[in-house]
Amino acid sequence: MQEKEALMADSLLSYIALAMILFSIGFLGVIARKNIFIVYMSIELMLNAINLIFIALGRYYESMQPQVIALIIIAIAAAEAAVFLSLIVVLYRKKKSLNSDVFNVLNQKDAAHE
Amino acid sequence: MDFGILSVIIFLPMFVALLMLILPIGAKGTRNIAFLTSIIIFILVSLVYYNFELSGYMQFREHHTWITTYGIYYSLGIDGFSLIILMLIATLIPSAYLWLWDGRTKGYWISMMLIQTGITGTLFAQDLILFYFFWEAMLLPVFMIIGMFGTGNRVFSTIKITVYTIMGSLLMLISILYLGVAFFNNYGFWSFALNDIVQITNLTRTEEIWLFAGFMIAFAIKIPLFPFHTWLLETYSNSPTGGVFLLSSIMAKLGVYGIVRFVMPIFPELYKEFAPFFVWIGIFGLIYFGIAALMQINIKKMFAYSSASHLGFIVTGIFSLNVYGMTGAAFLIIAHAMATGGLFLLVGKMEYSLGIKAIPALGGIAKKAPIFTVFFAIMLLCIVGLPGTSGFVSEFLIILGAFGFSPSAGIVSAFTVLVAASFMFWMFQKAILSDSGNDVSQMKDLNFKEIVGMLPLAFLIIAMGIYPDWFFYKIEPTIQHYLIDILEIRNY
Amino acid sequence: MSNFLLAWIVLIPLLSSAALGLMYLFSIKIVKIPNIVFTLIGVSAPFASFWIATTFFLQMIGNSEIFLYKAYRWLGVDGYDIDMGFMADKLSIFMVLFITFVGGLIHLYASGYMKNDDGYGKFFFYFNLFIASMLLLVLADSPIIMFIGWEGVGVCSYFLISYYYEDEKNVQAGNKAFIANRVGDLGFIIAMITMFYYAGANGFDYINLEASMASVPPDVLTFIGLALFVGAIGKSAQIPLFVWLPDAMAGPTPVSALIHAATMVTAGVYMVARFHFLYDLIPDVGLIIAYVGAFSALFAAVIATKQTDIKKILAYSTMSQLGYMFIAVGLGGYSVGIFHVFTHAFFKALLFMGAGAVIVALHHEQNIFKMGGMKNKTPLVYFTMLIATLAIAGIPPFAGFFSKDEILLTAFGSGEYLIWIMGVVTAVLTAYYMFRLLFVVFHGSNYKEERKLHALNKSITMPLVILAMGSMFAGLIGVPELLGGHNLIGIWLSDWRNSSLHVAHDTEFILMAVNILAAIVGISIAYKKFFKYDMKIVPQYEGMIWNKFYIDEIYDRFIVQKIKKISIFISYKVDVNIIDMVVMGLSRSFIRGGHFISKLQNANTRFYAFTMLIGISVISTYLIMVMR
Amino acid sequence: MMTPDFIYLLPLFFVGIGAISLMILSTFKTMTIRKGAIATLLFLVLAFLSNGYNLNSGDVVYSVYPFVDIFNKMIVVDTFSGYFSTILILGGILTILIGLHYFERHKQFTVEFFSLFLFSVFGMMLLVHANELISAFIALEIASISLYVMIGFQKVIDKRIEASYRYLVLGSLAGVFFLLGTSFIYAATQTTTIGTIGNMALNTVDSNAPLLIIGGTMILITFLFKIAAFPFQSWALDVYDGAPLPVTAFMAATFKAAIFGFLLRLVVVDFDLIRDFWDEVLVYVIIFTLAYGSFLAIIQKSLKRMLVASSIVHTGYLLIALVSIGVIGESAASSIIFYLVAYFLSAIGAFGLIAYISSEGQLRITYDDFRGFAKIRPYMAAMLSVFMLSLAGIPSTIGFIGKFYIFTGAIESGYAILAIVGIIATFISVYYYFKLIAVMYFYRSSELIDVPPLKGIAPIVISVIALTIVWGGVGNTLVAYFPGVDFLIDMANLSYESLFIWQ
Repeated sequence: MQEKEALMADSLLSYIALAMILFSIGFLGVIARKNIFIVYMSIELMLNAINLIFIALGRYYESMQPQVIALIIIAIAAAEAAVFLSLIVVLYRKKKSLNSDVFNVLNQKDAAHE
Repeated sequence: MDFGILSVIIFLPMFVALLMLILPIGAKGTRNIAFLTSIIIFILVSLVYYNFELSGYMQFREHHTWITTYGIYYSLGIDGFSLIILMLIATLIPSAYLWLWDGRTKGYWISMMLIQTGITGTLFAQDLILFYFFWEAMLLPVFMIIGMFGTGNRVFSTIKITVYTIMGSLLMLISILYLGVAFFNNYGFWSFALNDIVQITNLTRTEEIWLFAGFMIAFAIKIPLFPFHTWLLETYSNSPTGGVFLLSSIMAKLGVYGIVRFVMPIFPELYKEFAPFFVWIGIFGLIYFGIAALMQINIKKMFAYSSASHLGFIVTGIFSLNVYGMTGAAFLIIAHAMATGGLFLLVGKMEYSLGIKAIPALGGIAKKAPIFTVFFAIMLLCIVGLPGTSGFVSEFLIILGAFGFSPSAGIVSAFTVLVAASFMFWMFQKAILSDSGNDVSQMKDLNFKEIVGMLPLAFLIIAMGIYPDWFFYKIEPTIQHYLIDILEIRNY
Repeated sequence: MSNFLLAWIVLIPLLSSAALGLMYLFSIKIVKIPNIVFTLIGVSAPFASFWIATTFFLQMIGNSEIFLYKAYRWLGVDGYDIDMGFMADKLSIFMVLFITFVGGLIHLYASGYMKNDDGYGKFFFYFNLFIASMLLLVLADSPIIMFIGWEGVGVCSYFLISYYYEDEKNVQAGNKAFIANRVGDLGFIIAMITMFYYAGANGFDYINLEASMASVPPDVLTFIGLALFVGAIGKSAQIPLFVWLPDAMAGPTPVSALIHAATMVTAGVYMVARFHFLYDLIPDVGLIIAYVGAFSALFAAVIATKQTDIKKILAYSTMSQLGYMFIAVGLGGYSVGIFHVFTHAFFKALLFMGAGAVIVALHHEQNIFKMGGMKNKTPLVYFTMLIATLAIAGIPPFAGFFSKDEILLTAFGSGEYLIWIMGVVTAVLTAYYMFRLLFVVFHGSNYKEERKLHALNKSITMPLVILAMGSMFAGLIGVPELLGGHNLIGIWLSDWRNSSLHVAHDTEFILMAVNILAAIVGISIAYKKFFKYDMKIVPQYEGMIWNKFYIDEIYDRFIVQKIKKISIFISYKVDVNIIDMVVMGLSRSFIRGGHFISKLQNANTRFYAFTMLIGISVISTYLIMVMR
Repeated sequence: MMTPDFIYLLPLFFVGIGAISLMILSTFKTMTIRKGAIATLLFLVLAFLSNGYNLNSGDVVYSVYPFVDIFNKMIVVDTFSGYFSTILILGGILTILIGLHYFERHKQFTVEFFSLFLFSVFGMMLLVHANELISAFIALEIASISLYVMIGFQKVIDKRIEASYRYLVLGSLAGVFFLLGTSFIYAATQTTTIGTIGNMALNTVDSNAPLLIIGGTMILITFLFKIAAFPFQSWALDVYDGAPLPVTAFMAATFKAAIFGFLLRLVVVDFDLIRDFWDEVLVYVIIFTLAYGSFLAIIQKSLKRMLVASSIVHTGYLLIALVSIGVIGESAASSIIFYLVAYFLSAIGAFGLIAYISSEGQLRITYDDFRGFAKIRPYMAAMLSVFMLSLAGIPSTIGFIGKFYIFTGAIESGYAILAIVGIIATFISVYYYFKLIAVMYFYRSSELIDVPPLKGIAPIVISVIALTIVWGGVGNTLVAYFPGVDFLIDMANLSYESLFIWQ
């Protein structure tokens, strides 16, 4: 019994570690990558990392609640995805580019325009 | 609920002003109604003066809760010290209106009335938050009147004075809040009423010094005392006649009033402890500003410096911790307000009809406008502190007080007889008397209204010089009360 | 007892001046008022005061009564009252008498002298105001009330010197006079305040002060004495504050006669006499006063010998005579000093009025070397002037002789031989420059141009005659016992008499002889050089003396300019470049900070995310550190 | 008295239904902007009334979990939520009323916009009702996503799209942290329900405490981002500037209120032990937020950007109160609530008025465009001045009272230094607020003269707001039997008390 507990704790920790690695990768992606598609994917990656945590927790605590939460998160991610993709389309129409650095009309230097 | 006469005196001009703001009445109508209001207020104030009993304590109290949760009260009251300033305001403002009679827009008159409300409110408030409330509210119409009707680089100077003054008053606000909290911690319930605040006992010395500094800086900026005076020049030289009139003759005095009303009772120990510092700051300012005024070309800037110098002297008086100095200060507040106010009105007329403020560009006024010159001379002699004018009595008393404080201070402060004379007479010679060949044909002599407006000032200046005692007896009990009950100095 | 009349002595000129002022404004603004009205009111006022004063004088003869009248409580602070009080004792009533009398005569003179001036009413307004202030000064019963009059005469003199204010240098002269007086007043005020704290415990009027003066520590007494004397120096134009007096001659001649010869400048002497109870206790300060007086006397006399402007000469002689008076009062001979004030009032007023008459006759020419031969043209003026000159030179039996003799006697008697020598030298010089003036103006013959002389009317000549009488016989009230007279003035002012000097009779005779000799020497030198004086060209003087020892320049260079420099430094350097810089610099630094910060707002999503990352990591690191 | 649970949910219900039905209605061709606006207003007003009914009915302080068996305490309805719903619904109504003119003038707006608008209102209301982290996240996302779209609604304008994009990326990035925090908290306490978390946290083993703290902090970070506090503030300027003015007004005024509504609930109810760890962080956060906002605002030429930057400063003020909750719970919390009202009124007034002014063809962006504005439109200038004064916290406006409470609370709880920093920020703010007044009044008129005349509903609404602000400053229950300052404070206190009914 005790061993089981310990074993599960270890596995939980490794799951969480993996999740955190994914999470960091996602964050770094948001920061490092110019392509807005990849930015979007990085954010999805972070969300999924969290899903992983929840599911691992659900297994650990043997409760259903985290699974449900994970599902909800997936749903929300989908909603975000809709907005995100449509925005990407619009942005691409405007600038003919997916480089996020070109979208900077709002910087302070030439603020005061509408 | 009942509102006493003080509330009426405060809010009548404001209501009239708001009414004017809404009603479609032209400048002239507004002016007439404003003048009428000021006259009514003068009558009310004289009633107050008449019914004022000879005691040093607050009278005509009004005490209502305003914001119950935090113990903020709508609390009014006056004592002898506020009484004379009130009398002063009520006398000065109608005369000022008579002088500003022609060519002012509607906004000008409305601002003037609002300023009057702010001033009187500041004068009556017995609750710190209420005081702060009026103290700031007073600033807005001034901001407006200088910015809208000023001359020269008016916007800059307006922003400057506003930001500068608000900086001071925000420091005061912090101190006020701190006091309120201290009172809460001390007694378990909230109150910002002065009578409660003075009973705080749980402040450490360090805290007290900081709070004291907060208050003093706010008032020092308003007065202004030595290092905080740089807003003065632009503001005075750029603001319109009415604005500079009120600024110089009344609002600056309210800084002194604030010290006496709040700093003295709340921090009596520190007041006594730092008295030497402020006495010397005052004397230093007296001489510093006096010398600075010597070479001013712009006549308004010269007067700005000169009134700063006198206000330093007033501060010396109120910190001299004896009855002579304080009475003298109270007296000089009136004397200086009348003289400077009159001078600024006269200069304003000169500027209005000639369009110049530079002393070398003037001259030969005396030939064109003898009556103008006569009044000018009277005000000037009062500023110089010539015996027979109220200026001398006050200066003599303050010197007396300073001497009583410390002989060296007394002797140094006696130099006031030289300071003002040195530049005032030079200015009088250059700008008014000697004919330096400039074209002053546009200069008109005073018309009837202006003479009527100026007569009370001139009369009071001379009357207070010849028979000062008659003007003392209402205020003296208050001064005694300050010294004996608040500062607990019995053997001065 | 009709003490309240004392107030009226002051009140009458005051009211009349007020009336005159209002009437003047009325007449220039609305409708012209004929000069005769101003004349009647203006001239009658001093004589009315004179009449009232006479009644008091008569009451005082024989008894040493002091009349006090407290009009009202002028200032009552904290149970301590200062009254608007008037005191007539022998000294003050004596002063009042000759002030009102001489003043009245000068009013009369002025009514003729100024009759074509369009500021006629204004002139009499100032004149009456001056008389009122002077009387207040004299009759006051406490230093502070005295100070009111003291400043009143000062400001009147300012306005009268700058009477022709269109001309800038007149006003400058006025300013100079006022500022110099103010320097004196500074001393006065300081003295007054000190006295108030050390001796004012039970009342601030002279009687109480005198009573409590003994209790004051001696060094404080010295301080008070010196400070007071500074005031006297300012008023009476002694070294070093004399510079204003010569310039003050810019005013109309009656002003010079009344204010800067007869009355105001003697206020300093009066004050020292008034405070004799103080100065009796501090003889060393008295000695200083005497030395200052002696130096001023000599100094002024020296300068006067080279002046060419007739009024300037008289101004310097006034200063020199005032020096004599200070010698006397300094050495405790207050009565002697007052005696000289009295006689001096007559002959100096007379001299000025005569000079004025000449000036008027010659169409406002003031340089004596452009005059000449007035003897035949205006004989009356000549004779009156001659009398006055003899009087000032100290030829018996004219007024000046007795007073001056007594002064020198006092100096000698109290053992101050240096002062005495200086006095004698001054006497020589006085005789010299006065007769120089007389000879050049009246005997000299280089007034060539044959313009018609300006006629002199009665109101100008009559006062001349009366004053001439005065300067002839005024001295006789002070004939020393030695010459069989009995010194009336000395008896009258017995309280102010220096009882402590005893000089042997023969010494006294010798001294007298010396004085007369000195006068004669001076006159003979003047006669040698200037009688039948005839030179085609006006002499141009140079050198120290002509330039008044450069005192004005020194003051200007080392005081005025320095203060101006400081002022400019303060108002244009310190305020603008330091104090305001701090204020504005603060606000500017805020703006600069804003511009710096705004670089972070570069609208780069990745950069923003990066800042978030930094923020998060900082916070988490902090948390981990805390949880350790 | 007992009310059926359904009544409690009516406000939420009305708004949600309104959103959905508007989406359906928008398909009809006959539907014009005006009609859509009217419909929106209708639903909002219904919600407002029902909410008011909830507030007044029953006890002074109430708190219920409607349909416990369904929602399982995920949604709570108490005075607190009622109070905030009032603010939010009012914000919605005012935004619509003021922005109507703007929406009509600018072509790109369609009726769907109102549906999204209602959705965001719904999300915010849900947020203040939420009693459970995940539902709070859902609510947050509903509000945010609809806001993303609203911002980018005028897709022809570059800056709109960019703002929307930036907000989307950074917002979801922040949202992820919320989830991360939730997961940690769940790991620590096996629950996500507010109230239970606190109880669990008290009797959990120490090894779990760090998890709880980190999780809480992650959630806090999300909220710091949403209210644009210091390290996470950079987006605010761009997004608010890029958004259409009415949307900016809506975000600045109401969204901040909603966020604080939930944050307050979370912090007060649950995170007692976490707060101690935060306080020191928050102190620095506050100082930097105030400094950053002031520095940014002082140099702005564009009025809109200035207001946005200053909104960062106001966030700082609110955080001051949040810190002082630790010592003086009630007064600090109620001071937050009061200040939210004050800021809500001032901001929506200012933004709204500017939106109204620039709804015509020519836009007034920079200070200089407002030169001599008082000559052209004296009343508008006066109102704008009132808003500026209130934002600057000058006495006789509600803004002063709000600052007064915040600073008093700070001093009372021993954070005098924060009060001083706040005062300095206020002092700087005086400069950039008064600059507008100066520009409007002290200059001759500029060439931009076509301003919509004072017609339509918007000016009336704005003037009402202005009057409310002044009344809130001088309001005194003794002057008239009309809710004044005291009333607002009492409400704030009551709603605070209602948080503790179940604890």
